[in-house]
Amino acid sequence: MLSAPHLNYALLAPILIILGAALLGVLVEAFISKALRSRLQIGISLIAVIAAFIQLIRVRNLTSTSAAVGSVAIDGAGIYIQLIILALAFVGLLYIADTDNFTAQASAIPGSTEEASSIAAGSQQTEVFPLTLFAIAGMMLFPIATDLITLFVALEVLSLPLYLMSGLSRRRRLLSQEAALKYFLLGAFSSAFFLFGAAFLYGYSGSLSLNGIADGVHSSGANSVFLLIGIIFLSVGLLFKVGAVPFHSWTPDVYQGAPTPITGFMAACTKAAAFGAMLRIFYVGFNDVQWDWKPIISAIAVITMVFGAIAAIVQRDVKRTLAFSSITHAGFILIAVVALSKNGLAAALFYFISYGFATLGAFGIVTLVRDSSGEITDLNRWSGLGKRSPLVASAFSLFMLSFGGIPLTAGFIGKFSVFTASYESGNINLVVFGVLTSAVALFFYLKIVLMIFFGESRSDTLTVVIPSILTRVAISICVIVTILLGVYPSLIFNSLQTFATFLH
Amino acid sequence: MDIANYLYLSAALFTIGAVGVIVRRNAIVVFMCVELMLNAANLAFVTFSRLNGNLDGQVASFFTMVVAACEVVVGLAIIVTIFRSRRSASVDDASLLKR
Amino acid sequence: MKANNYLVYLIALPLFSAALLLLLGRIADKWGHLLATLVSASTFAIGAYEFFAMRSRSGVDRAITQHVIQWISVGTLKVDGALLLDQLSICFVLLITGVGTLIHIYSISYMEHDENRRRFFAYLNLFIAAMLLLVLADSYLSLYVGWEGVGLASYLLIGFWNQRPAYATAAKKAFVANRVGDVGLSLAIIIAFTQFGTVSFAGVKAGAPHASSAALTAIGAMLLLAAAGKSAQFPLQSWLGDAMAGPTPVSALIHAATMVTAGVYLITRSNFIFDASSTARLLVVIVGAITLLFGAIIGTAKDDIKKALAASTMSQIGYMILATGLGPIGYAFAILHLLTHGFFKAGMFLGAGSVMHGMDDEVNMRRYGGLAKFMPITAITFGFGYLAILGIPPFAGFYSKDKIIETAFNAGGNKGWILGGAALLGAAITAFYMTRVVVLTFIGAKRWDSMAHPHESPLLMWLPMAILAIGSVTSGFLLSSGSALVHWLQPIVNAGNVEGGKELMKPLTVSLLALGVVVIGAGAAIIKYRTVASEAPSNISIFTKAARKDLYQDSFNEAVLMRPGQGLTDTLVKTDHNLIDGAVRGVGWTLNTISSAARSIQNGYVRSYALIMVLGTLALVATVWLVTL
Amino acid sequence: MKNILTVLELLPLFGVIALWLTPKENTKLIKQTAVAASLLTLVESFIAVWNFDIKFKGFQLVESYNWISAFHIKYAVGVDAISLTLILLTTILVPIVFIAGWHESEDGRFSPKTFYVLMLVLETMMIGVFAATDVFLFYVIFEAMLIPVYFLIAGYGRGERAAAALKFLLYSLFGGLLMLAAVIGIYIISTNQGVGTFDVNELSKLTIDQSTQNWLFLGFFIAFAIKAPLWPFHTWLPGAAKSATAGTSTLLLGILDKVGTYGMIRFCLTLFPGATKTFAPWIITLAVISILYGAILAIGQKDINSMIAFTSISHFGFITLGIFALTSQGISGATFYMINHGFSTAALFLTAGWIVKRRGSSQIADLGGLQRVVPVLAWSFFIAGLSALALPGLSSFVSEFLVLIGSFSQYPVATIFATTGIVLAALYVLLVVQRALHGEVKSGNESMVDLNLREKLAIAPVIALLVFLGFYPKPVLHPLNVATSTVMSQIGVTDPIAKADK
Repeated sequence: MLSAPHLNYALLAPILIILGAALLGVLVEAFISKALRSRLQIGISLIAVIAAFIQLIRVRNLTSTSAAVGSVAIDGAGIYIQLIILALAFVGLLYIADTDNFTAQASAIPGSTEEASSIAAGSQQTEVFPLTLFAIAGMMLFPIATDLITLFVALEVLSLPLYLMSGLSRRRRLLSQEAALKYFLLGAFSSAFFLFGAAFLYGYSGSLSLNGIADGVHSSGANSVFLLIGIIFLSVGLLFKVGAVPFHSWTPDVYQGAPTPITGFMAACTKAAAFGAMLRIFYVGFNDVQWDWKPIISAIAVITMVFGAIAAIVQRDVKRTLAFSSITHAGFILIAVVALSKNGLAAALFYFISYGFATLGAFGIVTLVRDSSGEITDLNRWSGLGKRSPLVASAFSLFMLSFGGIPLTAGFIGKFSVFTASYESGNINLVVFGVLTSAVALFFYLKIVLMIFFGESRSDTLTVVIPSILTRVAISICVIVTILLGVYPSLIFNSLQTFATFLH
Repeated sequence: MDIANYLYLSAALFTIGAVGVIVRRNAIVVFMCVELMLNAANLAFVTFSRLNGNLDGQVASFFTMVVAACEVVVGLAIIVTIFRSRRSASVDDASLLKR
Repeated sequence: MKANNYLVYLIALPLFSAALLLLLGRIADKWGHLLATLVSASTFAIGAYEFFAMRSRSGVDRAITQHVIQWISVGTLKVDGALLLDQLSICFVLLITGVGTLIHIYSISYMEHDENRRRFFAYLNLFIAAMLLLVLADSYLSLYVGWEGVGLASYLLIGFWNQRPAYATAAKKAFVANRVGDVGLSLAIIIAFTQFGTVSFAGVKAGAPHASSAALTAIGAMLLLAAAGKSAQFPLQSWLGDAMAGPTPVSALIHAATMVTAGVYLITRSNFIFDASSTARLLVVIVGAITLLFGAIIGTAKDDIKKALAASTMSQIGYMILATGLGPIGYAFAILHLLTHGFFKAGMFLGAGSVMHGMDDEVNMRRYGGLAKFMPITAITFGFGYLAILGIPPFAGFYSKDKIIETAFNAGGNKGWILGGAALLGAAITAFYMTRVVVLTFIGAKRWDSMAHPHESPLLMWLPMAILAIGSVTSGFLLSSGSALVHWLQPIVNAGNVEGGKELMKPLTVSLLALGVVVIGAGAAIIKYRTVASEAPSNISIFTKAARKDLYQDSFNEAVLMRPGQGLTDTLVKTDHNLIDGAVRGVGWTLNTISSAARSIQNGYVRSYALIMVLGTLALVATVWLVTL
Repeated sequence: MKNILTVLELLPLFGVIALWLTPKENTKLIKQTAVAASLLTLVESFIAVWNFDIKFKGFQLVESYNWISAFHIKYAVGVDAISLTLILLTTILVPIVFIAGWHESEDGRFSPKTFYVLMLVLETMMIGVFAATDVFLFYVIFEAMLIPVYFLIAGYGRGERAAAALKFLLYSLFGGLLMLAAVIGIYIISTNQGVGTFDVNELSKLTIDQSTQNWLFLGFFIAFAIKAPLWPFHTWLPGAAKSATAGTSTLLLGILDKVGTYGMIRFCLTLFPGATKTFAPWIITLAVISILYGAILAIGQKDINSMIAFTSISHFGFITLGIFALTSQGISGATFYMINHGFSTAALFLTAGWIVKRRGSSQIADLGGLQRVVPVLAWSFFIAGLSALALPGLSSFVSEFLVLIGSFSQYPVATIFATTGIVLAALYVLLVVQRALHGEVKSGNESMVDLNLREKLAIAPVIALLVFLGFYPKPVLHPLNVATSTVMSQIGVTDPIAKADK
């Protein structure tokens, strides 16, 4: 008699909790009154994330096994990435909880009476919460998926909500909608590449699972052209998600147009999820053909770092600058991918944390700097912010310094560990490029710091709003993490010693 | 008929889709081109399924169809919103975010 | 050698006094000069005591040392702060403290009306301390400390009235020219260390016989450079004339009697180097001969009494340097001339100061005339000095200068003729310009206007002049009778008791010859300057013009060193800004430009983004295709 | 007493906490707190000296704790004579800077409190950077200490301060990044040889092939050459010195830049002896160029602070010359030079700072005749200048001469060129002395007031030390000799023997 497959629900529970909460959120949106809705949604989301986090902690020692009939791998790195994503998502949710950033009614035409009346009525739609939870679920699934179908599904589950969320901004809605459109079209375009690549990998190895592909590499005779096309096209899909050059074009536009809390959430969590999946695919699936893909990924790493750093120099919009900064960091993480070692994996994981929290912190501060028409993202108008609000300026500078990799911030340790891993694997050239790029990147990070503290303040309309408690907590968390991990990174590294492994 | 021809067809479809994305202005058409690319991948899956003698590829193509349907839902929502705002479905009009 | 615990006080007392006077400030204004003079006198007392004690000892026991501190000790380099008082240094100690004390006394009165008299005395004491350190040092490096110390004191004193820009410039010029010489001294010490592993006189002396001649020549040449800087010898002579910007007692003490003779001391002290290198000796005589003529020629055209005397000093030191280059026998004569010169030149400078004091600080001799009547003591003491420098027997210069001329002739061959001739010619010119000074100043018609009230200087000023005048008369005889000084210095220089070269002429012949040219020179001056205009004539020969312009020494320095130097500085300042910093800024500019270009790729059209992605993918495919081909 | 060095590092930080509790408005109390903290640190540094065994070769007062065990990184501190003297220089100069620049903190962009917080944080880092015996720890502090300096320059300076500060920071960070690559490199090598450590002692025992040595050496060296700064990496310095306050400049040139030359000895020499010998002739060339170039540009400066900066470039040339001569006189001289240069630059910057503050202009042309108006200030500046031109009797002479005497046997031609630098030194000092102190009193200077008691108290110990060490350098020089001989035996070089020796 056929038995039902053993799915190992305990191990899948974190994802299921999030998905369940998302569905609950949909119901809340449909049935609960306006007054309660918002708070309830926040509560559900935060509790779900915390619960998922706890569940992950509980099962952390059951690692190195697979679940859902081998579709996902529950291994050290998988658990760790999921924990990172949840932690980052938690902070992201704290920003998103400030619903003032989101349009009251997404379907209303910008500037219409309909929109005005819904704002006046205080009727705030809160679909952003279930969407976020769906995205989180997709992000959690993406890096642990071990077969191409699951990967593709996870990719779409994480992407589709993000497309929508990008269009939800309350102010400058045209830009926001445009961002959503661009993100969606290009995202779908890249998905097609991903899928096409997946098809060829399947064609090459006859298997959809990463292990199967790895095995296929061993058995000679298969058509290696399929393999190469598969790797390239699959990589394009992944590189698009992480924002690597030349598949980065969407990043600045979407980062700028999307509501800032979403941008922060997206920048931090998507990067971790997409790189997590990429690490798994390359470490597990393509490990034995590394000589075929290492050169091109190395080249892309270099181009990405350099392009991101250089292009950021003349940017005048803070969100676009941060977008290019995220591109640069994608390049740095790619160095860790190319290292293809346990230390490389550990370095990448650490980097997710250091980069993620600094990014969330930076975007969090962007939400605070406003004038009457909303956020000010023109860097020129940030000039002299330090005088107006030293605390906010200091925090923002801290994040910039962390991005720049100044010692005693987490960003430095991240860079150090990435370079160390890369050097260890013999990719000394990448280290040199990384180091030189860091110098260029410092140029614009420090220019921002300079402008904030020592520029003359030009606009009188600029105000730094008093942040809500949740936002305050969120930024504080980012500050603390950035400093703490800069001073005592062993907090993370000690655990990475045991966790930075993939199940083969 | 040589099974490779299916792959050539798949590649051709994929290329046509990609070119379409690049050259067409109407957002709906662009989106349709993307769908064409997804279907090209589907064709490849099915072909390889045949080639490899297992059904995994066919299963994958079903998943793809479902996902594509979801994409349509989200995509059309976005395109319609932007059409309502701008009275235009041209992707070139949506180019405020730049530089 | 015997140890002694008192030597250090020779240096410590004036140093302490100088520091005290400077630190206390105005509080010490009332008694500062007295303290300084007292200290100076007490150093003379110590010096005199040590001199007699030394005389009472004999042989190697005469030299005494004191180990004060362990100064520098790194690796094999060990330099102790130790003092050495031997027959050579005691001469200098007595000269420095003796003349120094007299000049302190003189200055009490001379500087009476200067509000910064205390500071002046502090500087004088500082000078005494540094100069004593210079001559008491037992190693080149310790000597160097004194060497630069006197340079500092000289700088401070030349620039004493530094509110006048020209004086400040003169001070700076002196210091910088001295520093050029110091490069020589530094290098000499450094080479000596690499050769001998030590920088003490004793150590270098012991090692000298084993060193290569190239090394010895190098050390000798560098020492000569040092001497040239400090002693205003060619080619570093140009600062001395300007140094007359300092108060006149300073010119007497530092720029006539003591500091400027330090070069002679250095070469004499390093006799073991020069004895071993004929090339170095040759360089020395060349420099000496050129300078003695150079100075003399300049002296003929100077209207400023102090500058005329300064030129004379330069010339006389040229004689000394010449003597030191004439082999073992010459050193003692150099020192002999140095000592007698110390008396008569200091005396004459003080006389010049006295004249200026009486003439409202007028220095132009063309505005003097007939002053003997108004300041007889000054005229007489100056006259003694005058006779001494001319070498009229039995005045001091006769004993010392003739010896040098004689030894120069005896150098042998063409060298002897040339050097002897130069020395003799120098003597003639000396007679000419010194007579000119005396005639213009003390004799003839008065050329000063009615505003001036020439008068004799007070006791405190004429007393030192008188004492120095006595020295001008007697010192030559005393020091050379029975070759007293030569024997006294025997253990230090010319220990082998080397005789001079073959006598070219009998000493008497040389003396008569010298006397003859002196008479000619003096006579020419008397005839020419019987009457003189109070303004310098402008229709003058090219030679006079050259002499007035110091033989174009400053123009030369300006054209060859200063202007190219300024040009270099300006160029480098520009280069630094445009090229080196420009390169850095260029990097920034390039990044900005590339960045702007990168920015334009981001054109906002979704379709072009898609195109970039497709192109990127194609590039990847192409790359892989090429790589795996 | 245990943990002397850690306590020493923490004391200024306690001062920071104390400042934090002090009300922002009570400027006087803030200043007193800061001075008290720095004096306490000074006392503790004397305790460190008291517990230091001069004869012991190697690091003393060592402490070591695991920090980032994944990379074998330790918090490891310890001192030898070289680092201890530099720490002492730090602890002495910081209170002097506080006392000398009593009002420096008041007209900045930030509050006085922030000024002292930054200064004390900087002091902690300066002590830490010299005490670190773990290369990673050194690197972290080396980079992190730039941040407080950046804010000190840009927040409290004059003129183009923000741009100058940014330039300073970018230059230094760029060098630091190259060094980071080298730090990682040597760590990987140690891992490959089975040690896996950042401990400088352990690392010096590695065997590294020549070409790797060369690359790693360059990584370290360029960072230090920028810091030091050596020609042609110097262009950040004049701007920074021109813009920073006197106190900041003092610490920047007096101590911070010493990290560069200190690093050359501690890391370049001991970790890569082979590469050191390969590159020494080139570095000597750069050093000599620096000496002459710095001196000539100092002559050409119109701004008093940038003039001092260029003199420092010249002096750093001497220090580098001494280090890479690889003789005991050279290295001892260079290390001693670092101390002396610290004090003499401090004296120059502080006195120049007073002059500039009183006159309201740093253009040399605006000064003139100061000796008549403010004699004590003028004298202090003059003595500082004499120290800069290495007048015998002042400590800088001893070190400069040691450097020259130590280099000649190895690089005679270079040394001769370097020696001519002493003429240029006389020129640049005396030119500015003449223009600023001598001559008629220029208009605008008549009403300047002379030093008050506080300022006299600040400058007196510096001048006293310059004179004292000039005549009796042994207390510093002797311990340095021990450290130098240790360094030399680590590199495996010995002093040349005198040629004429039998």
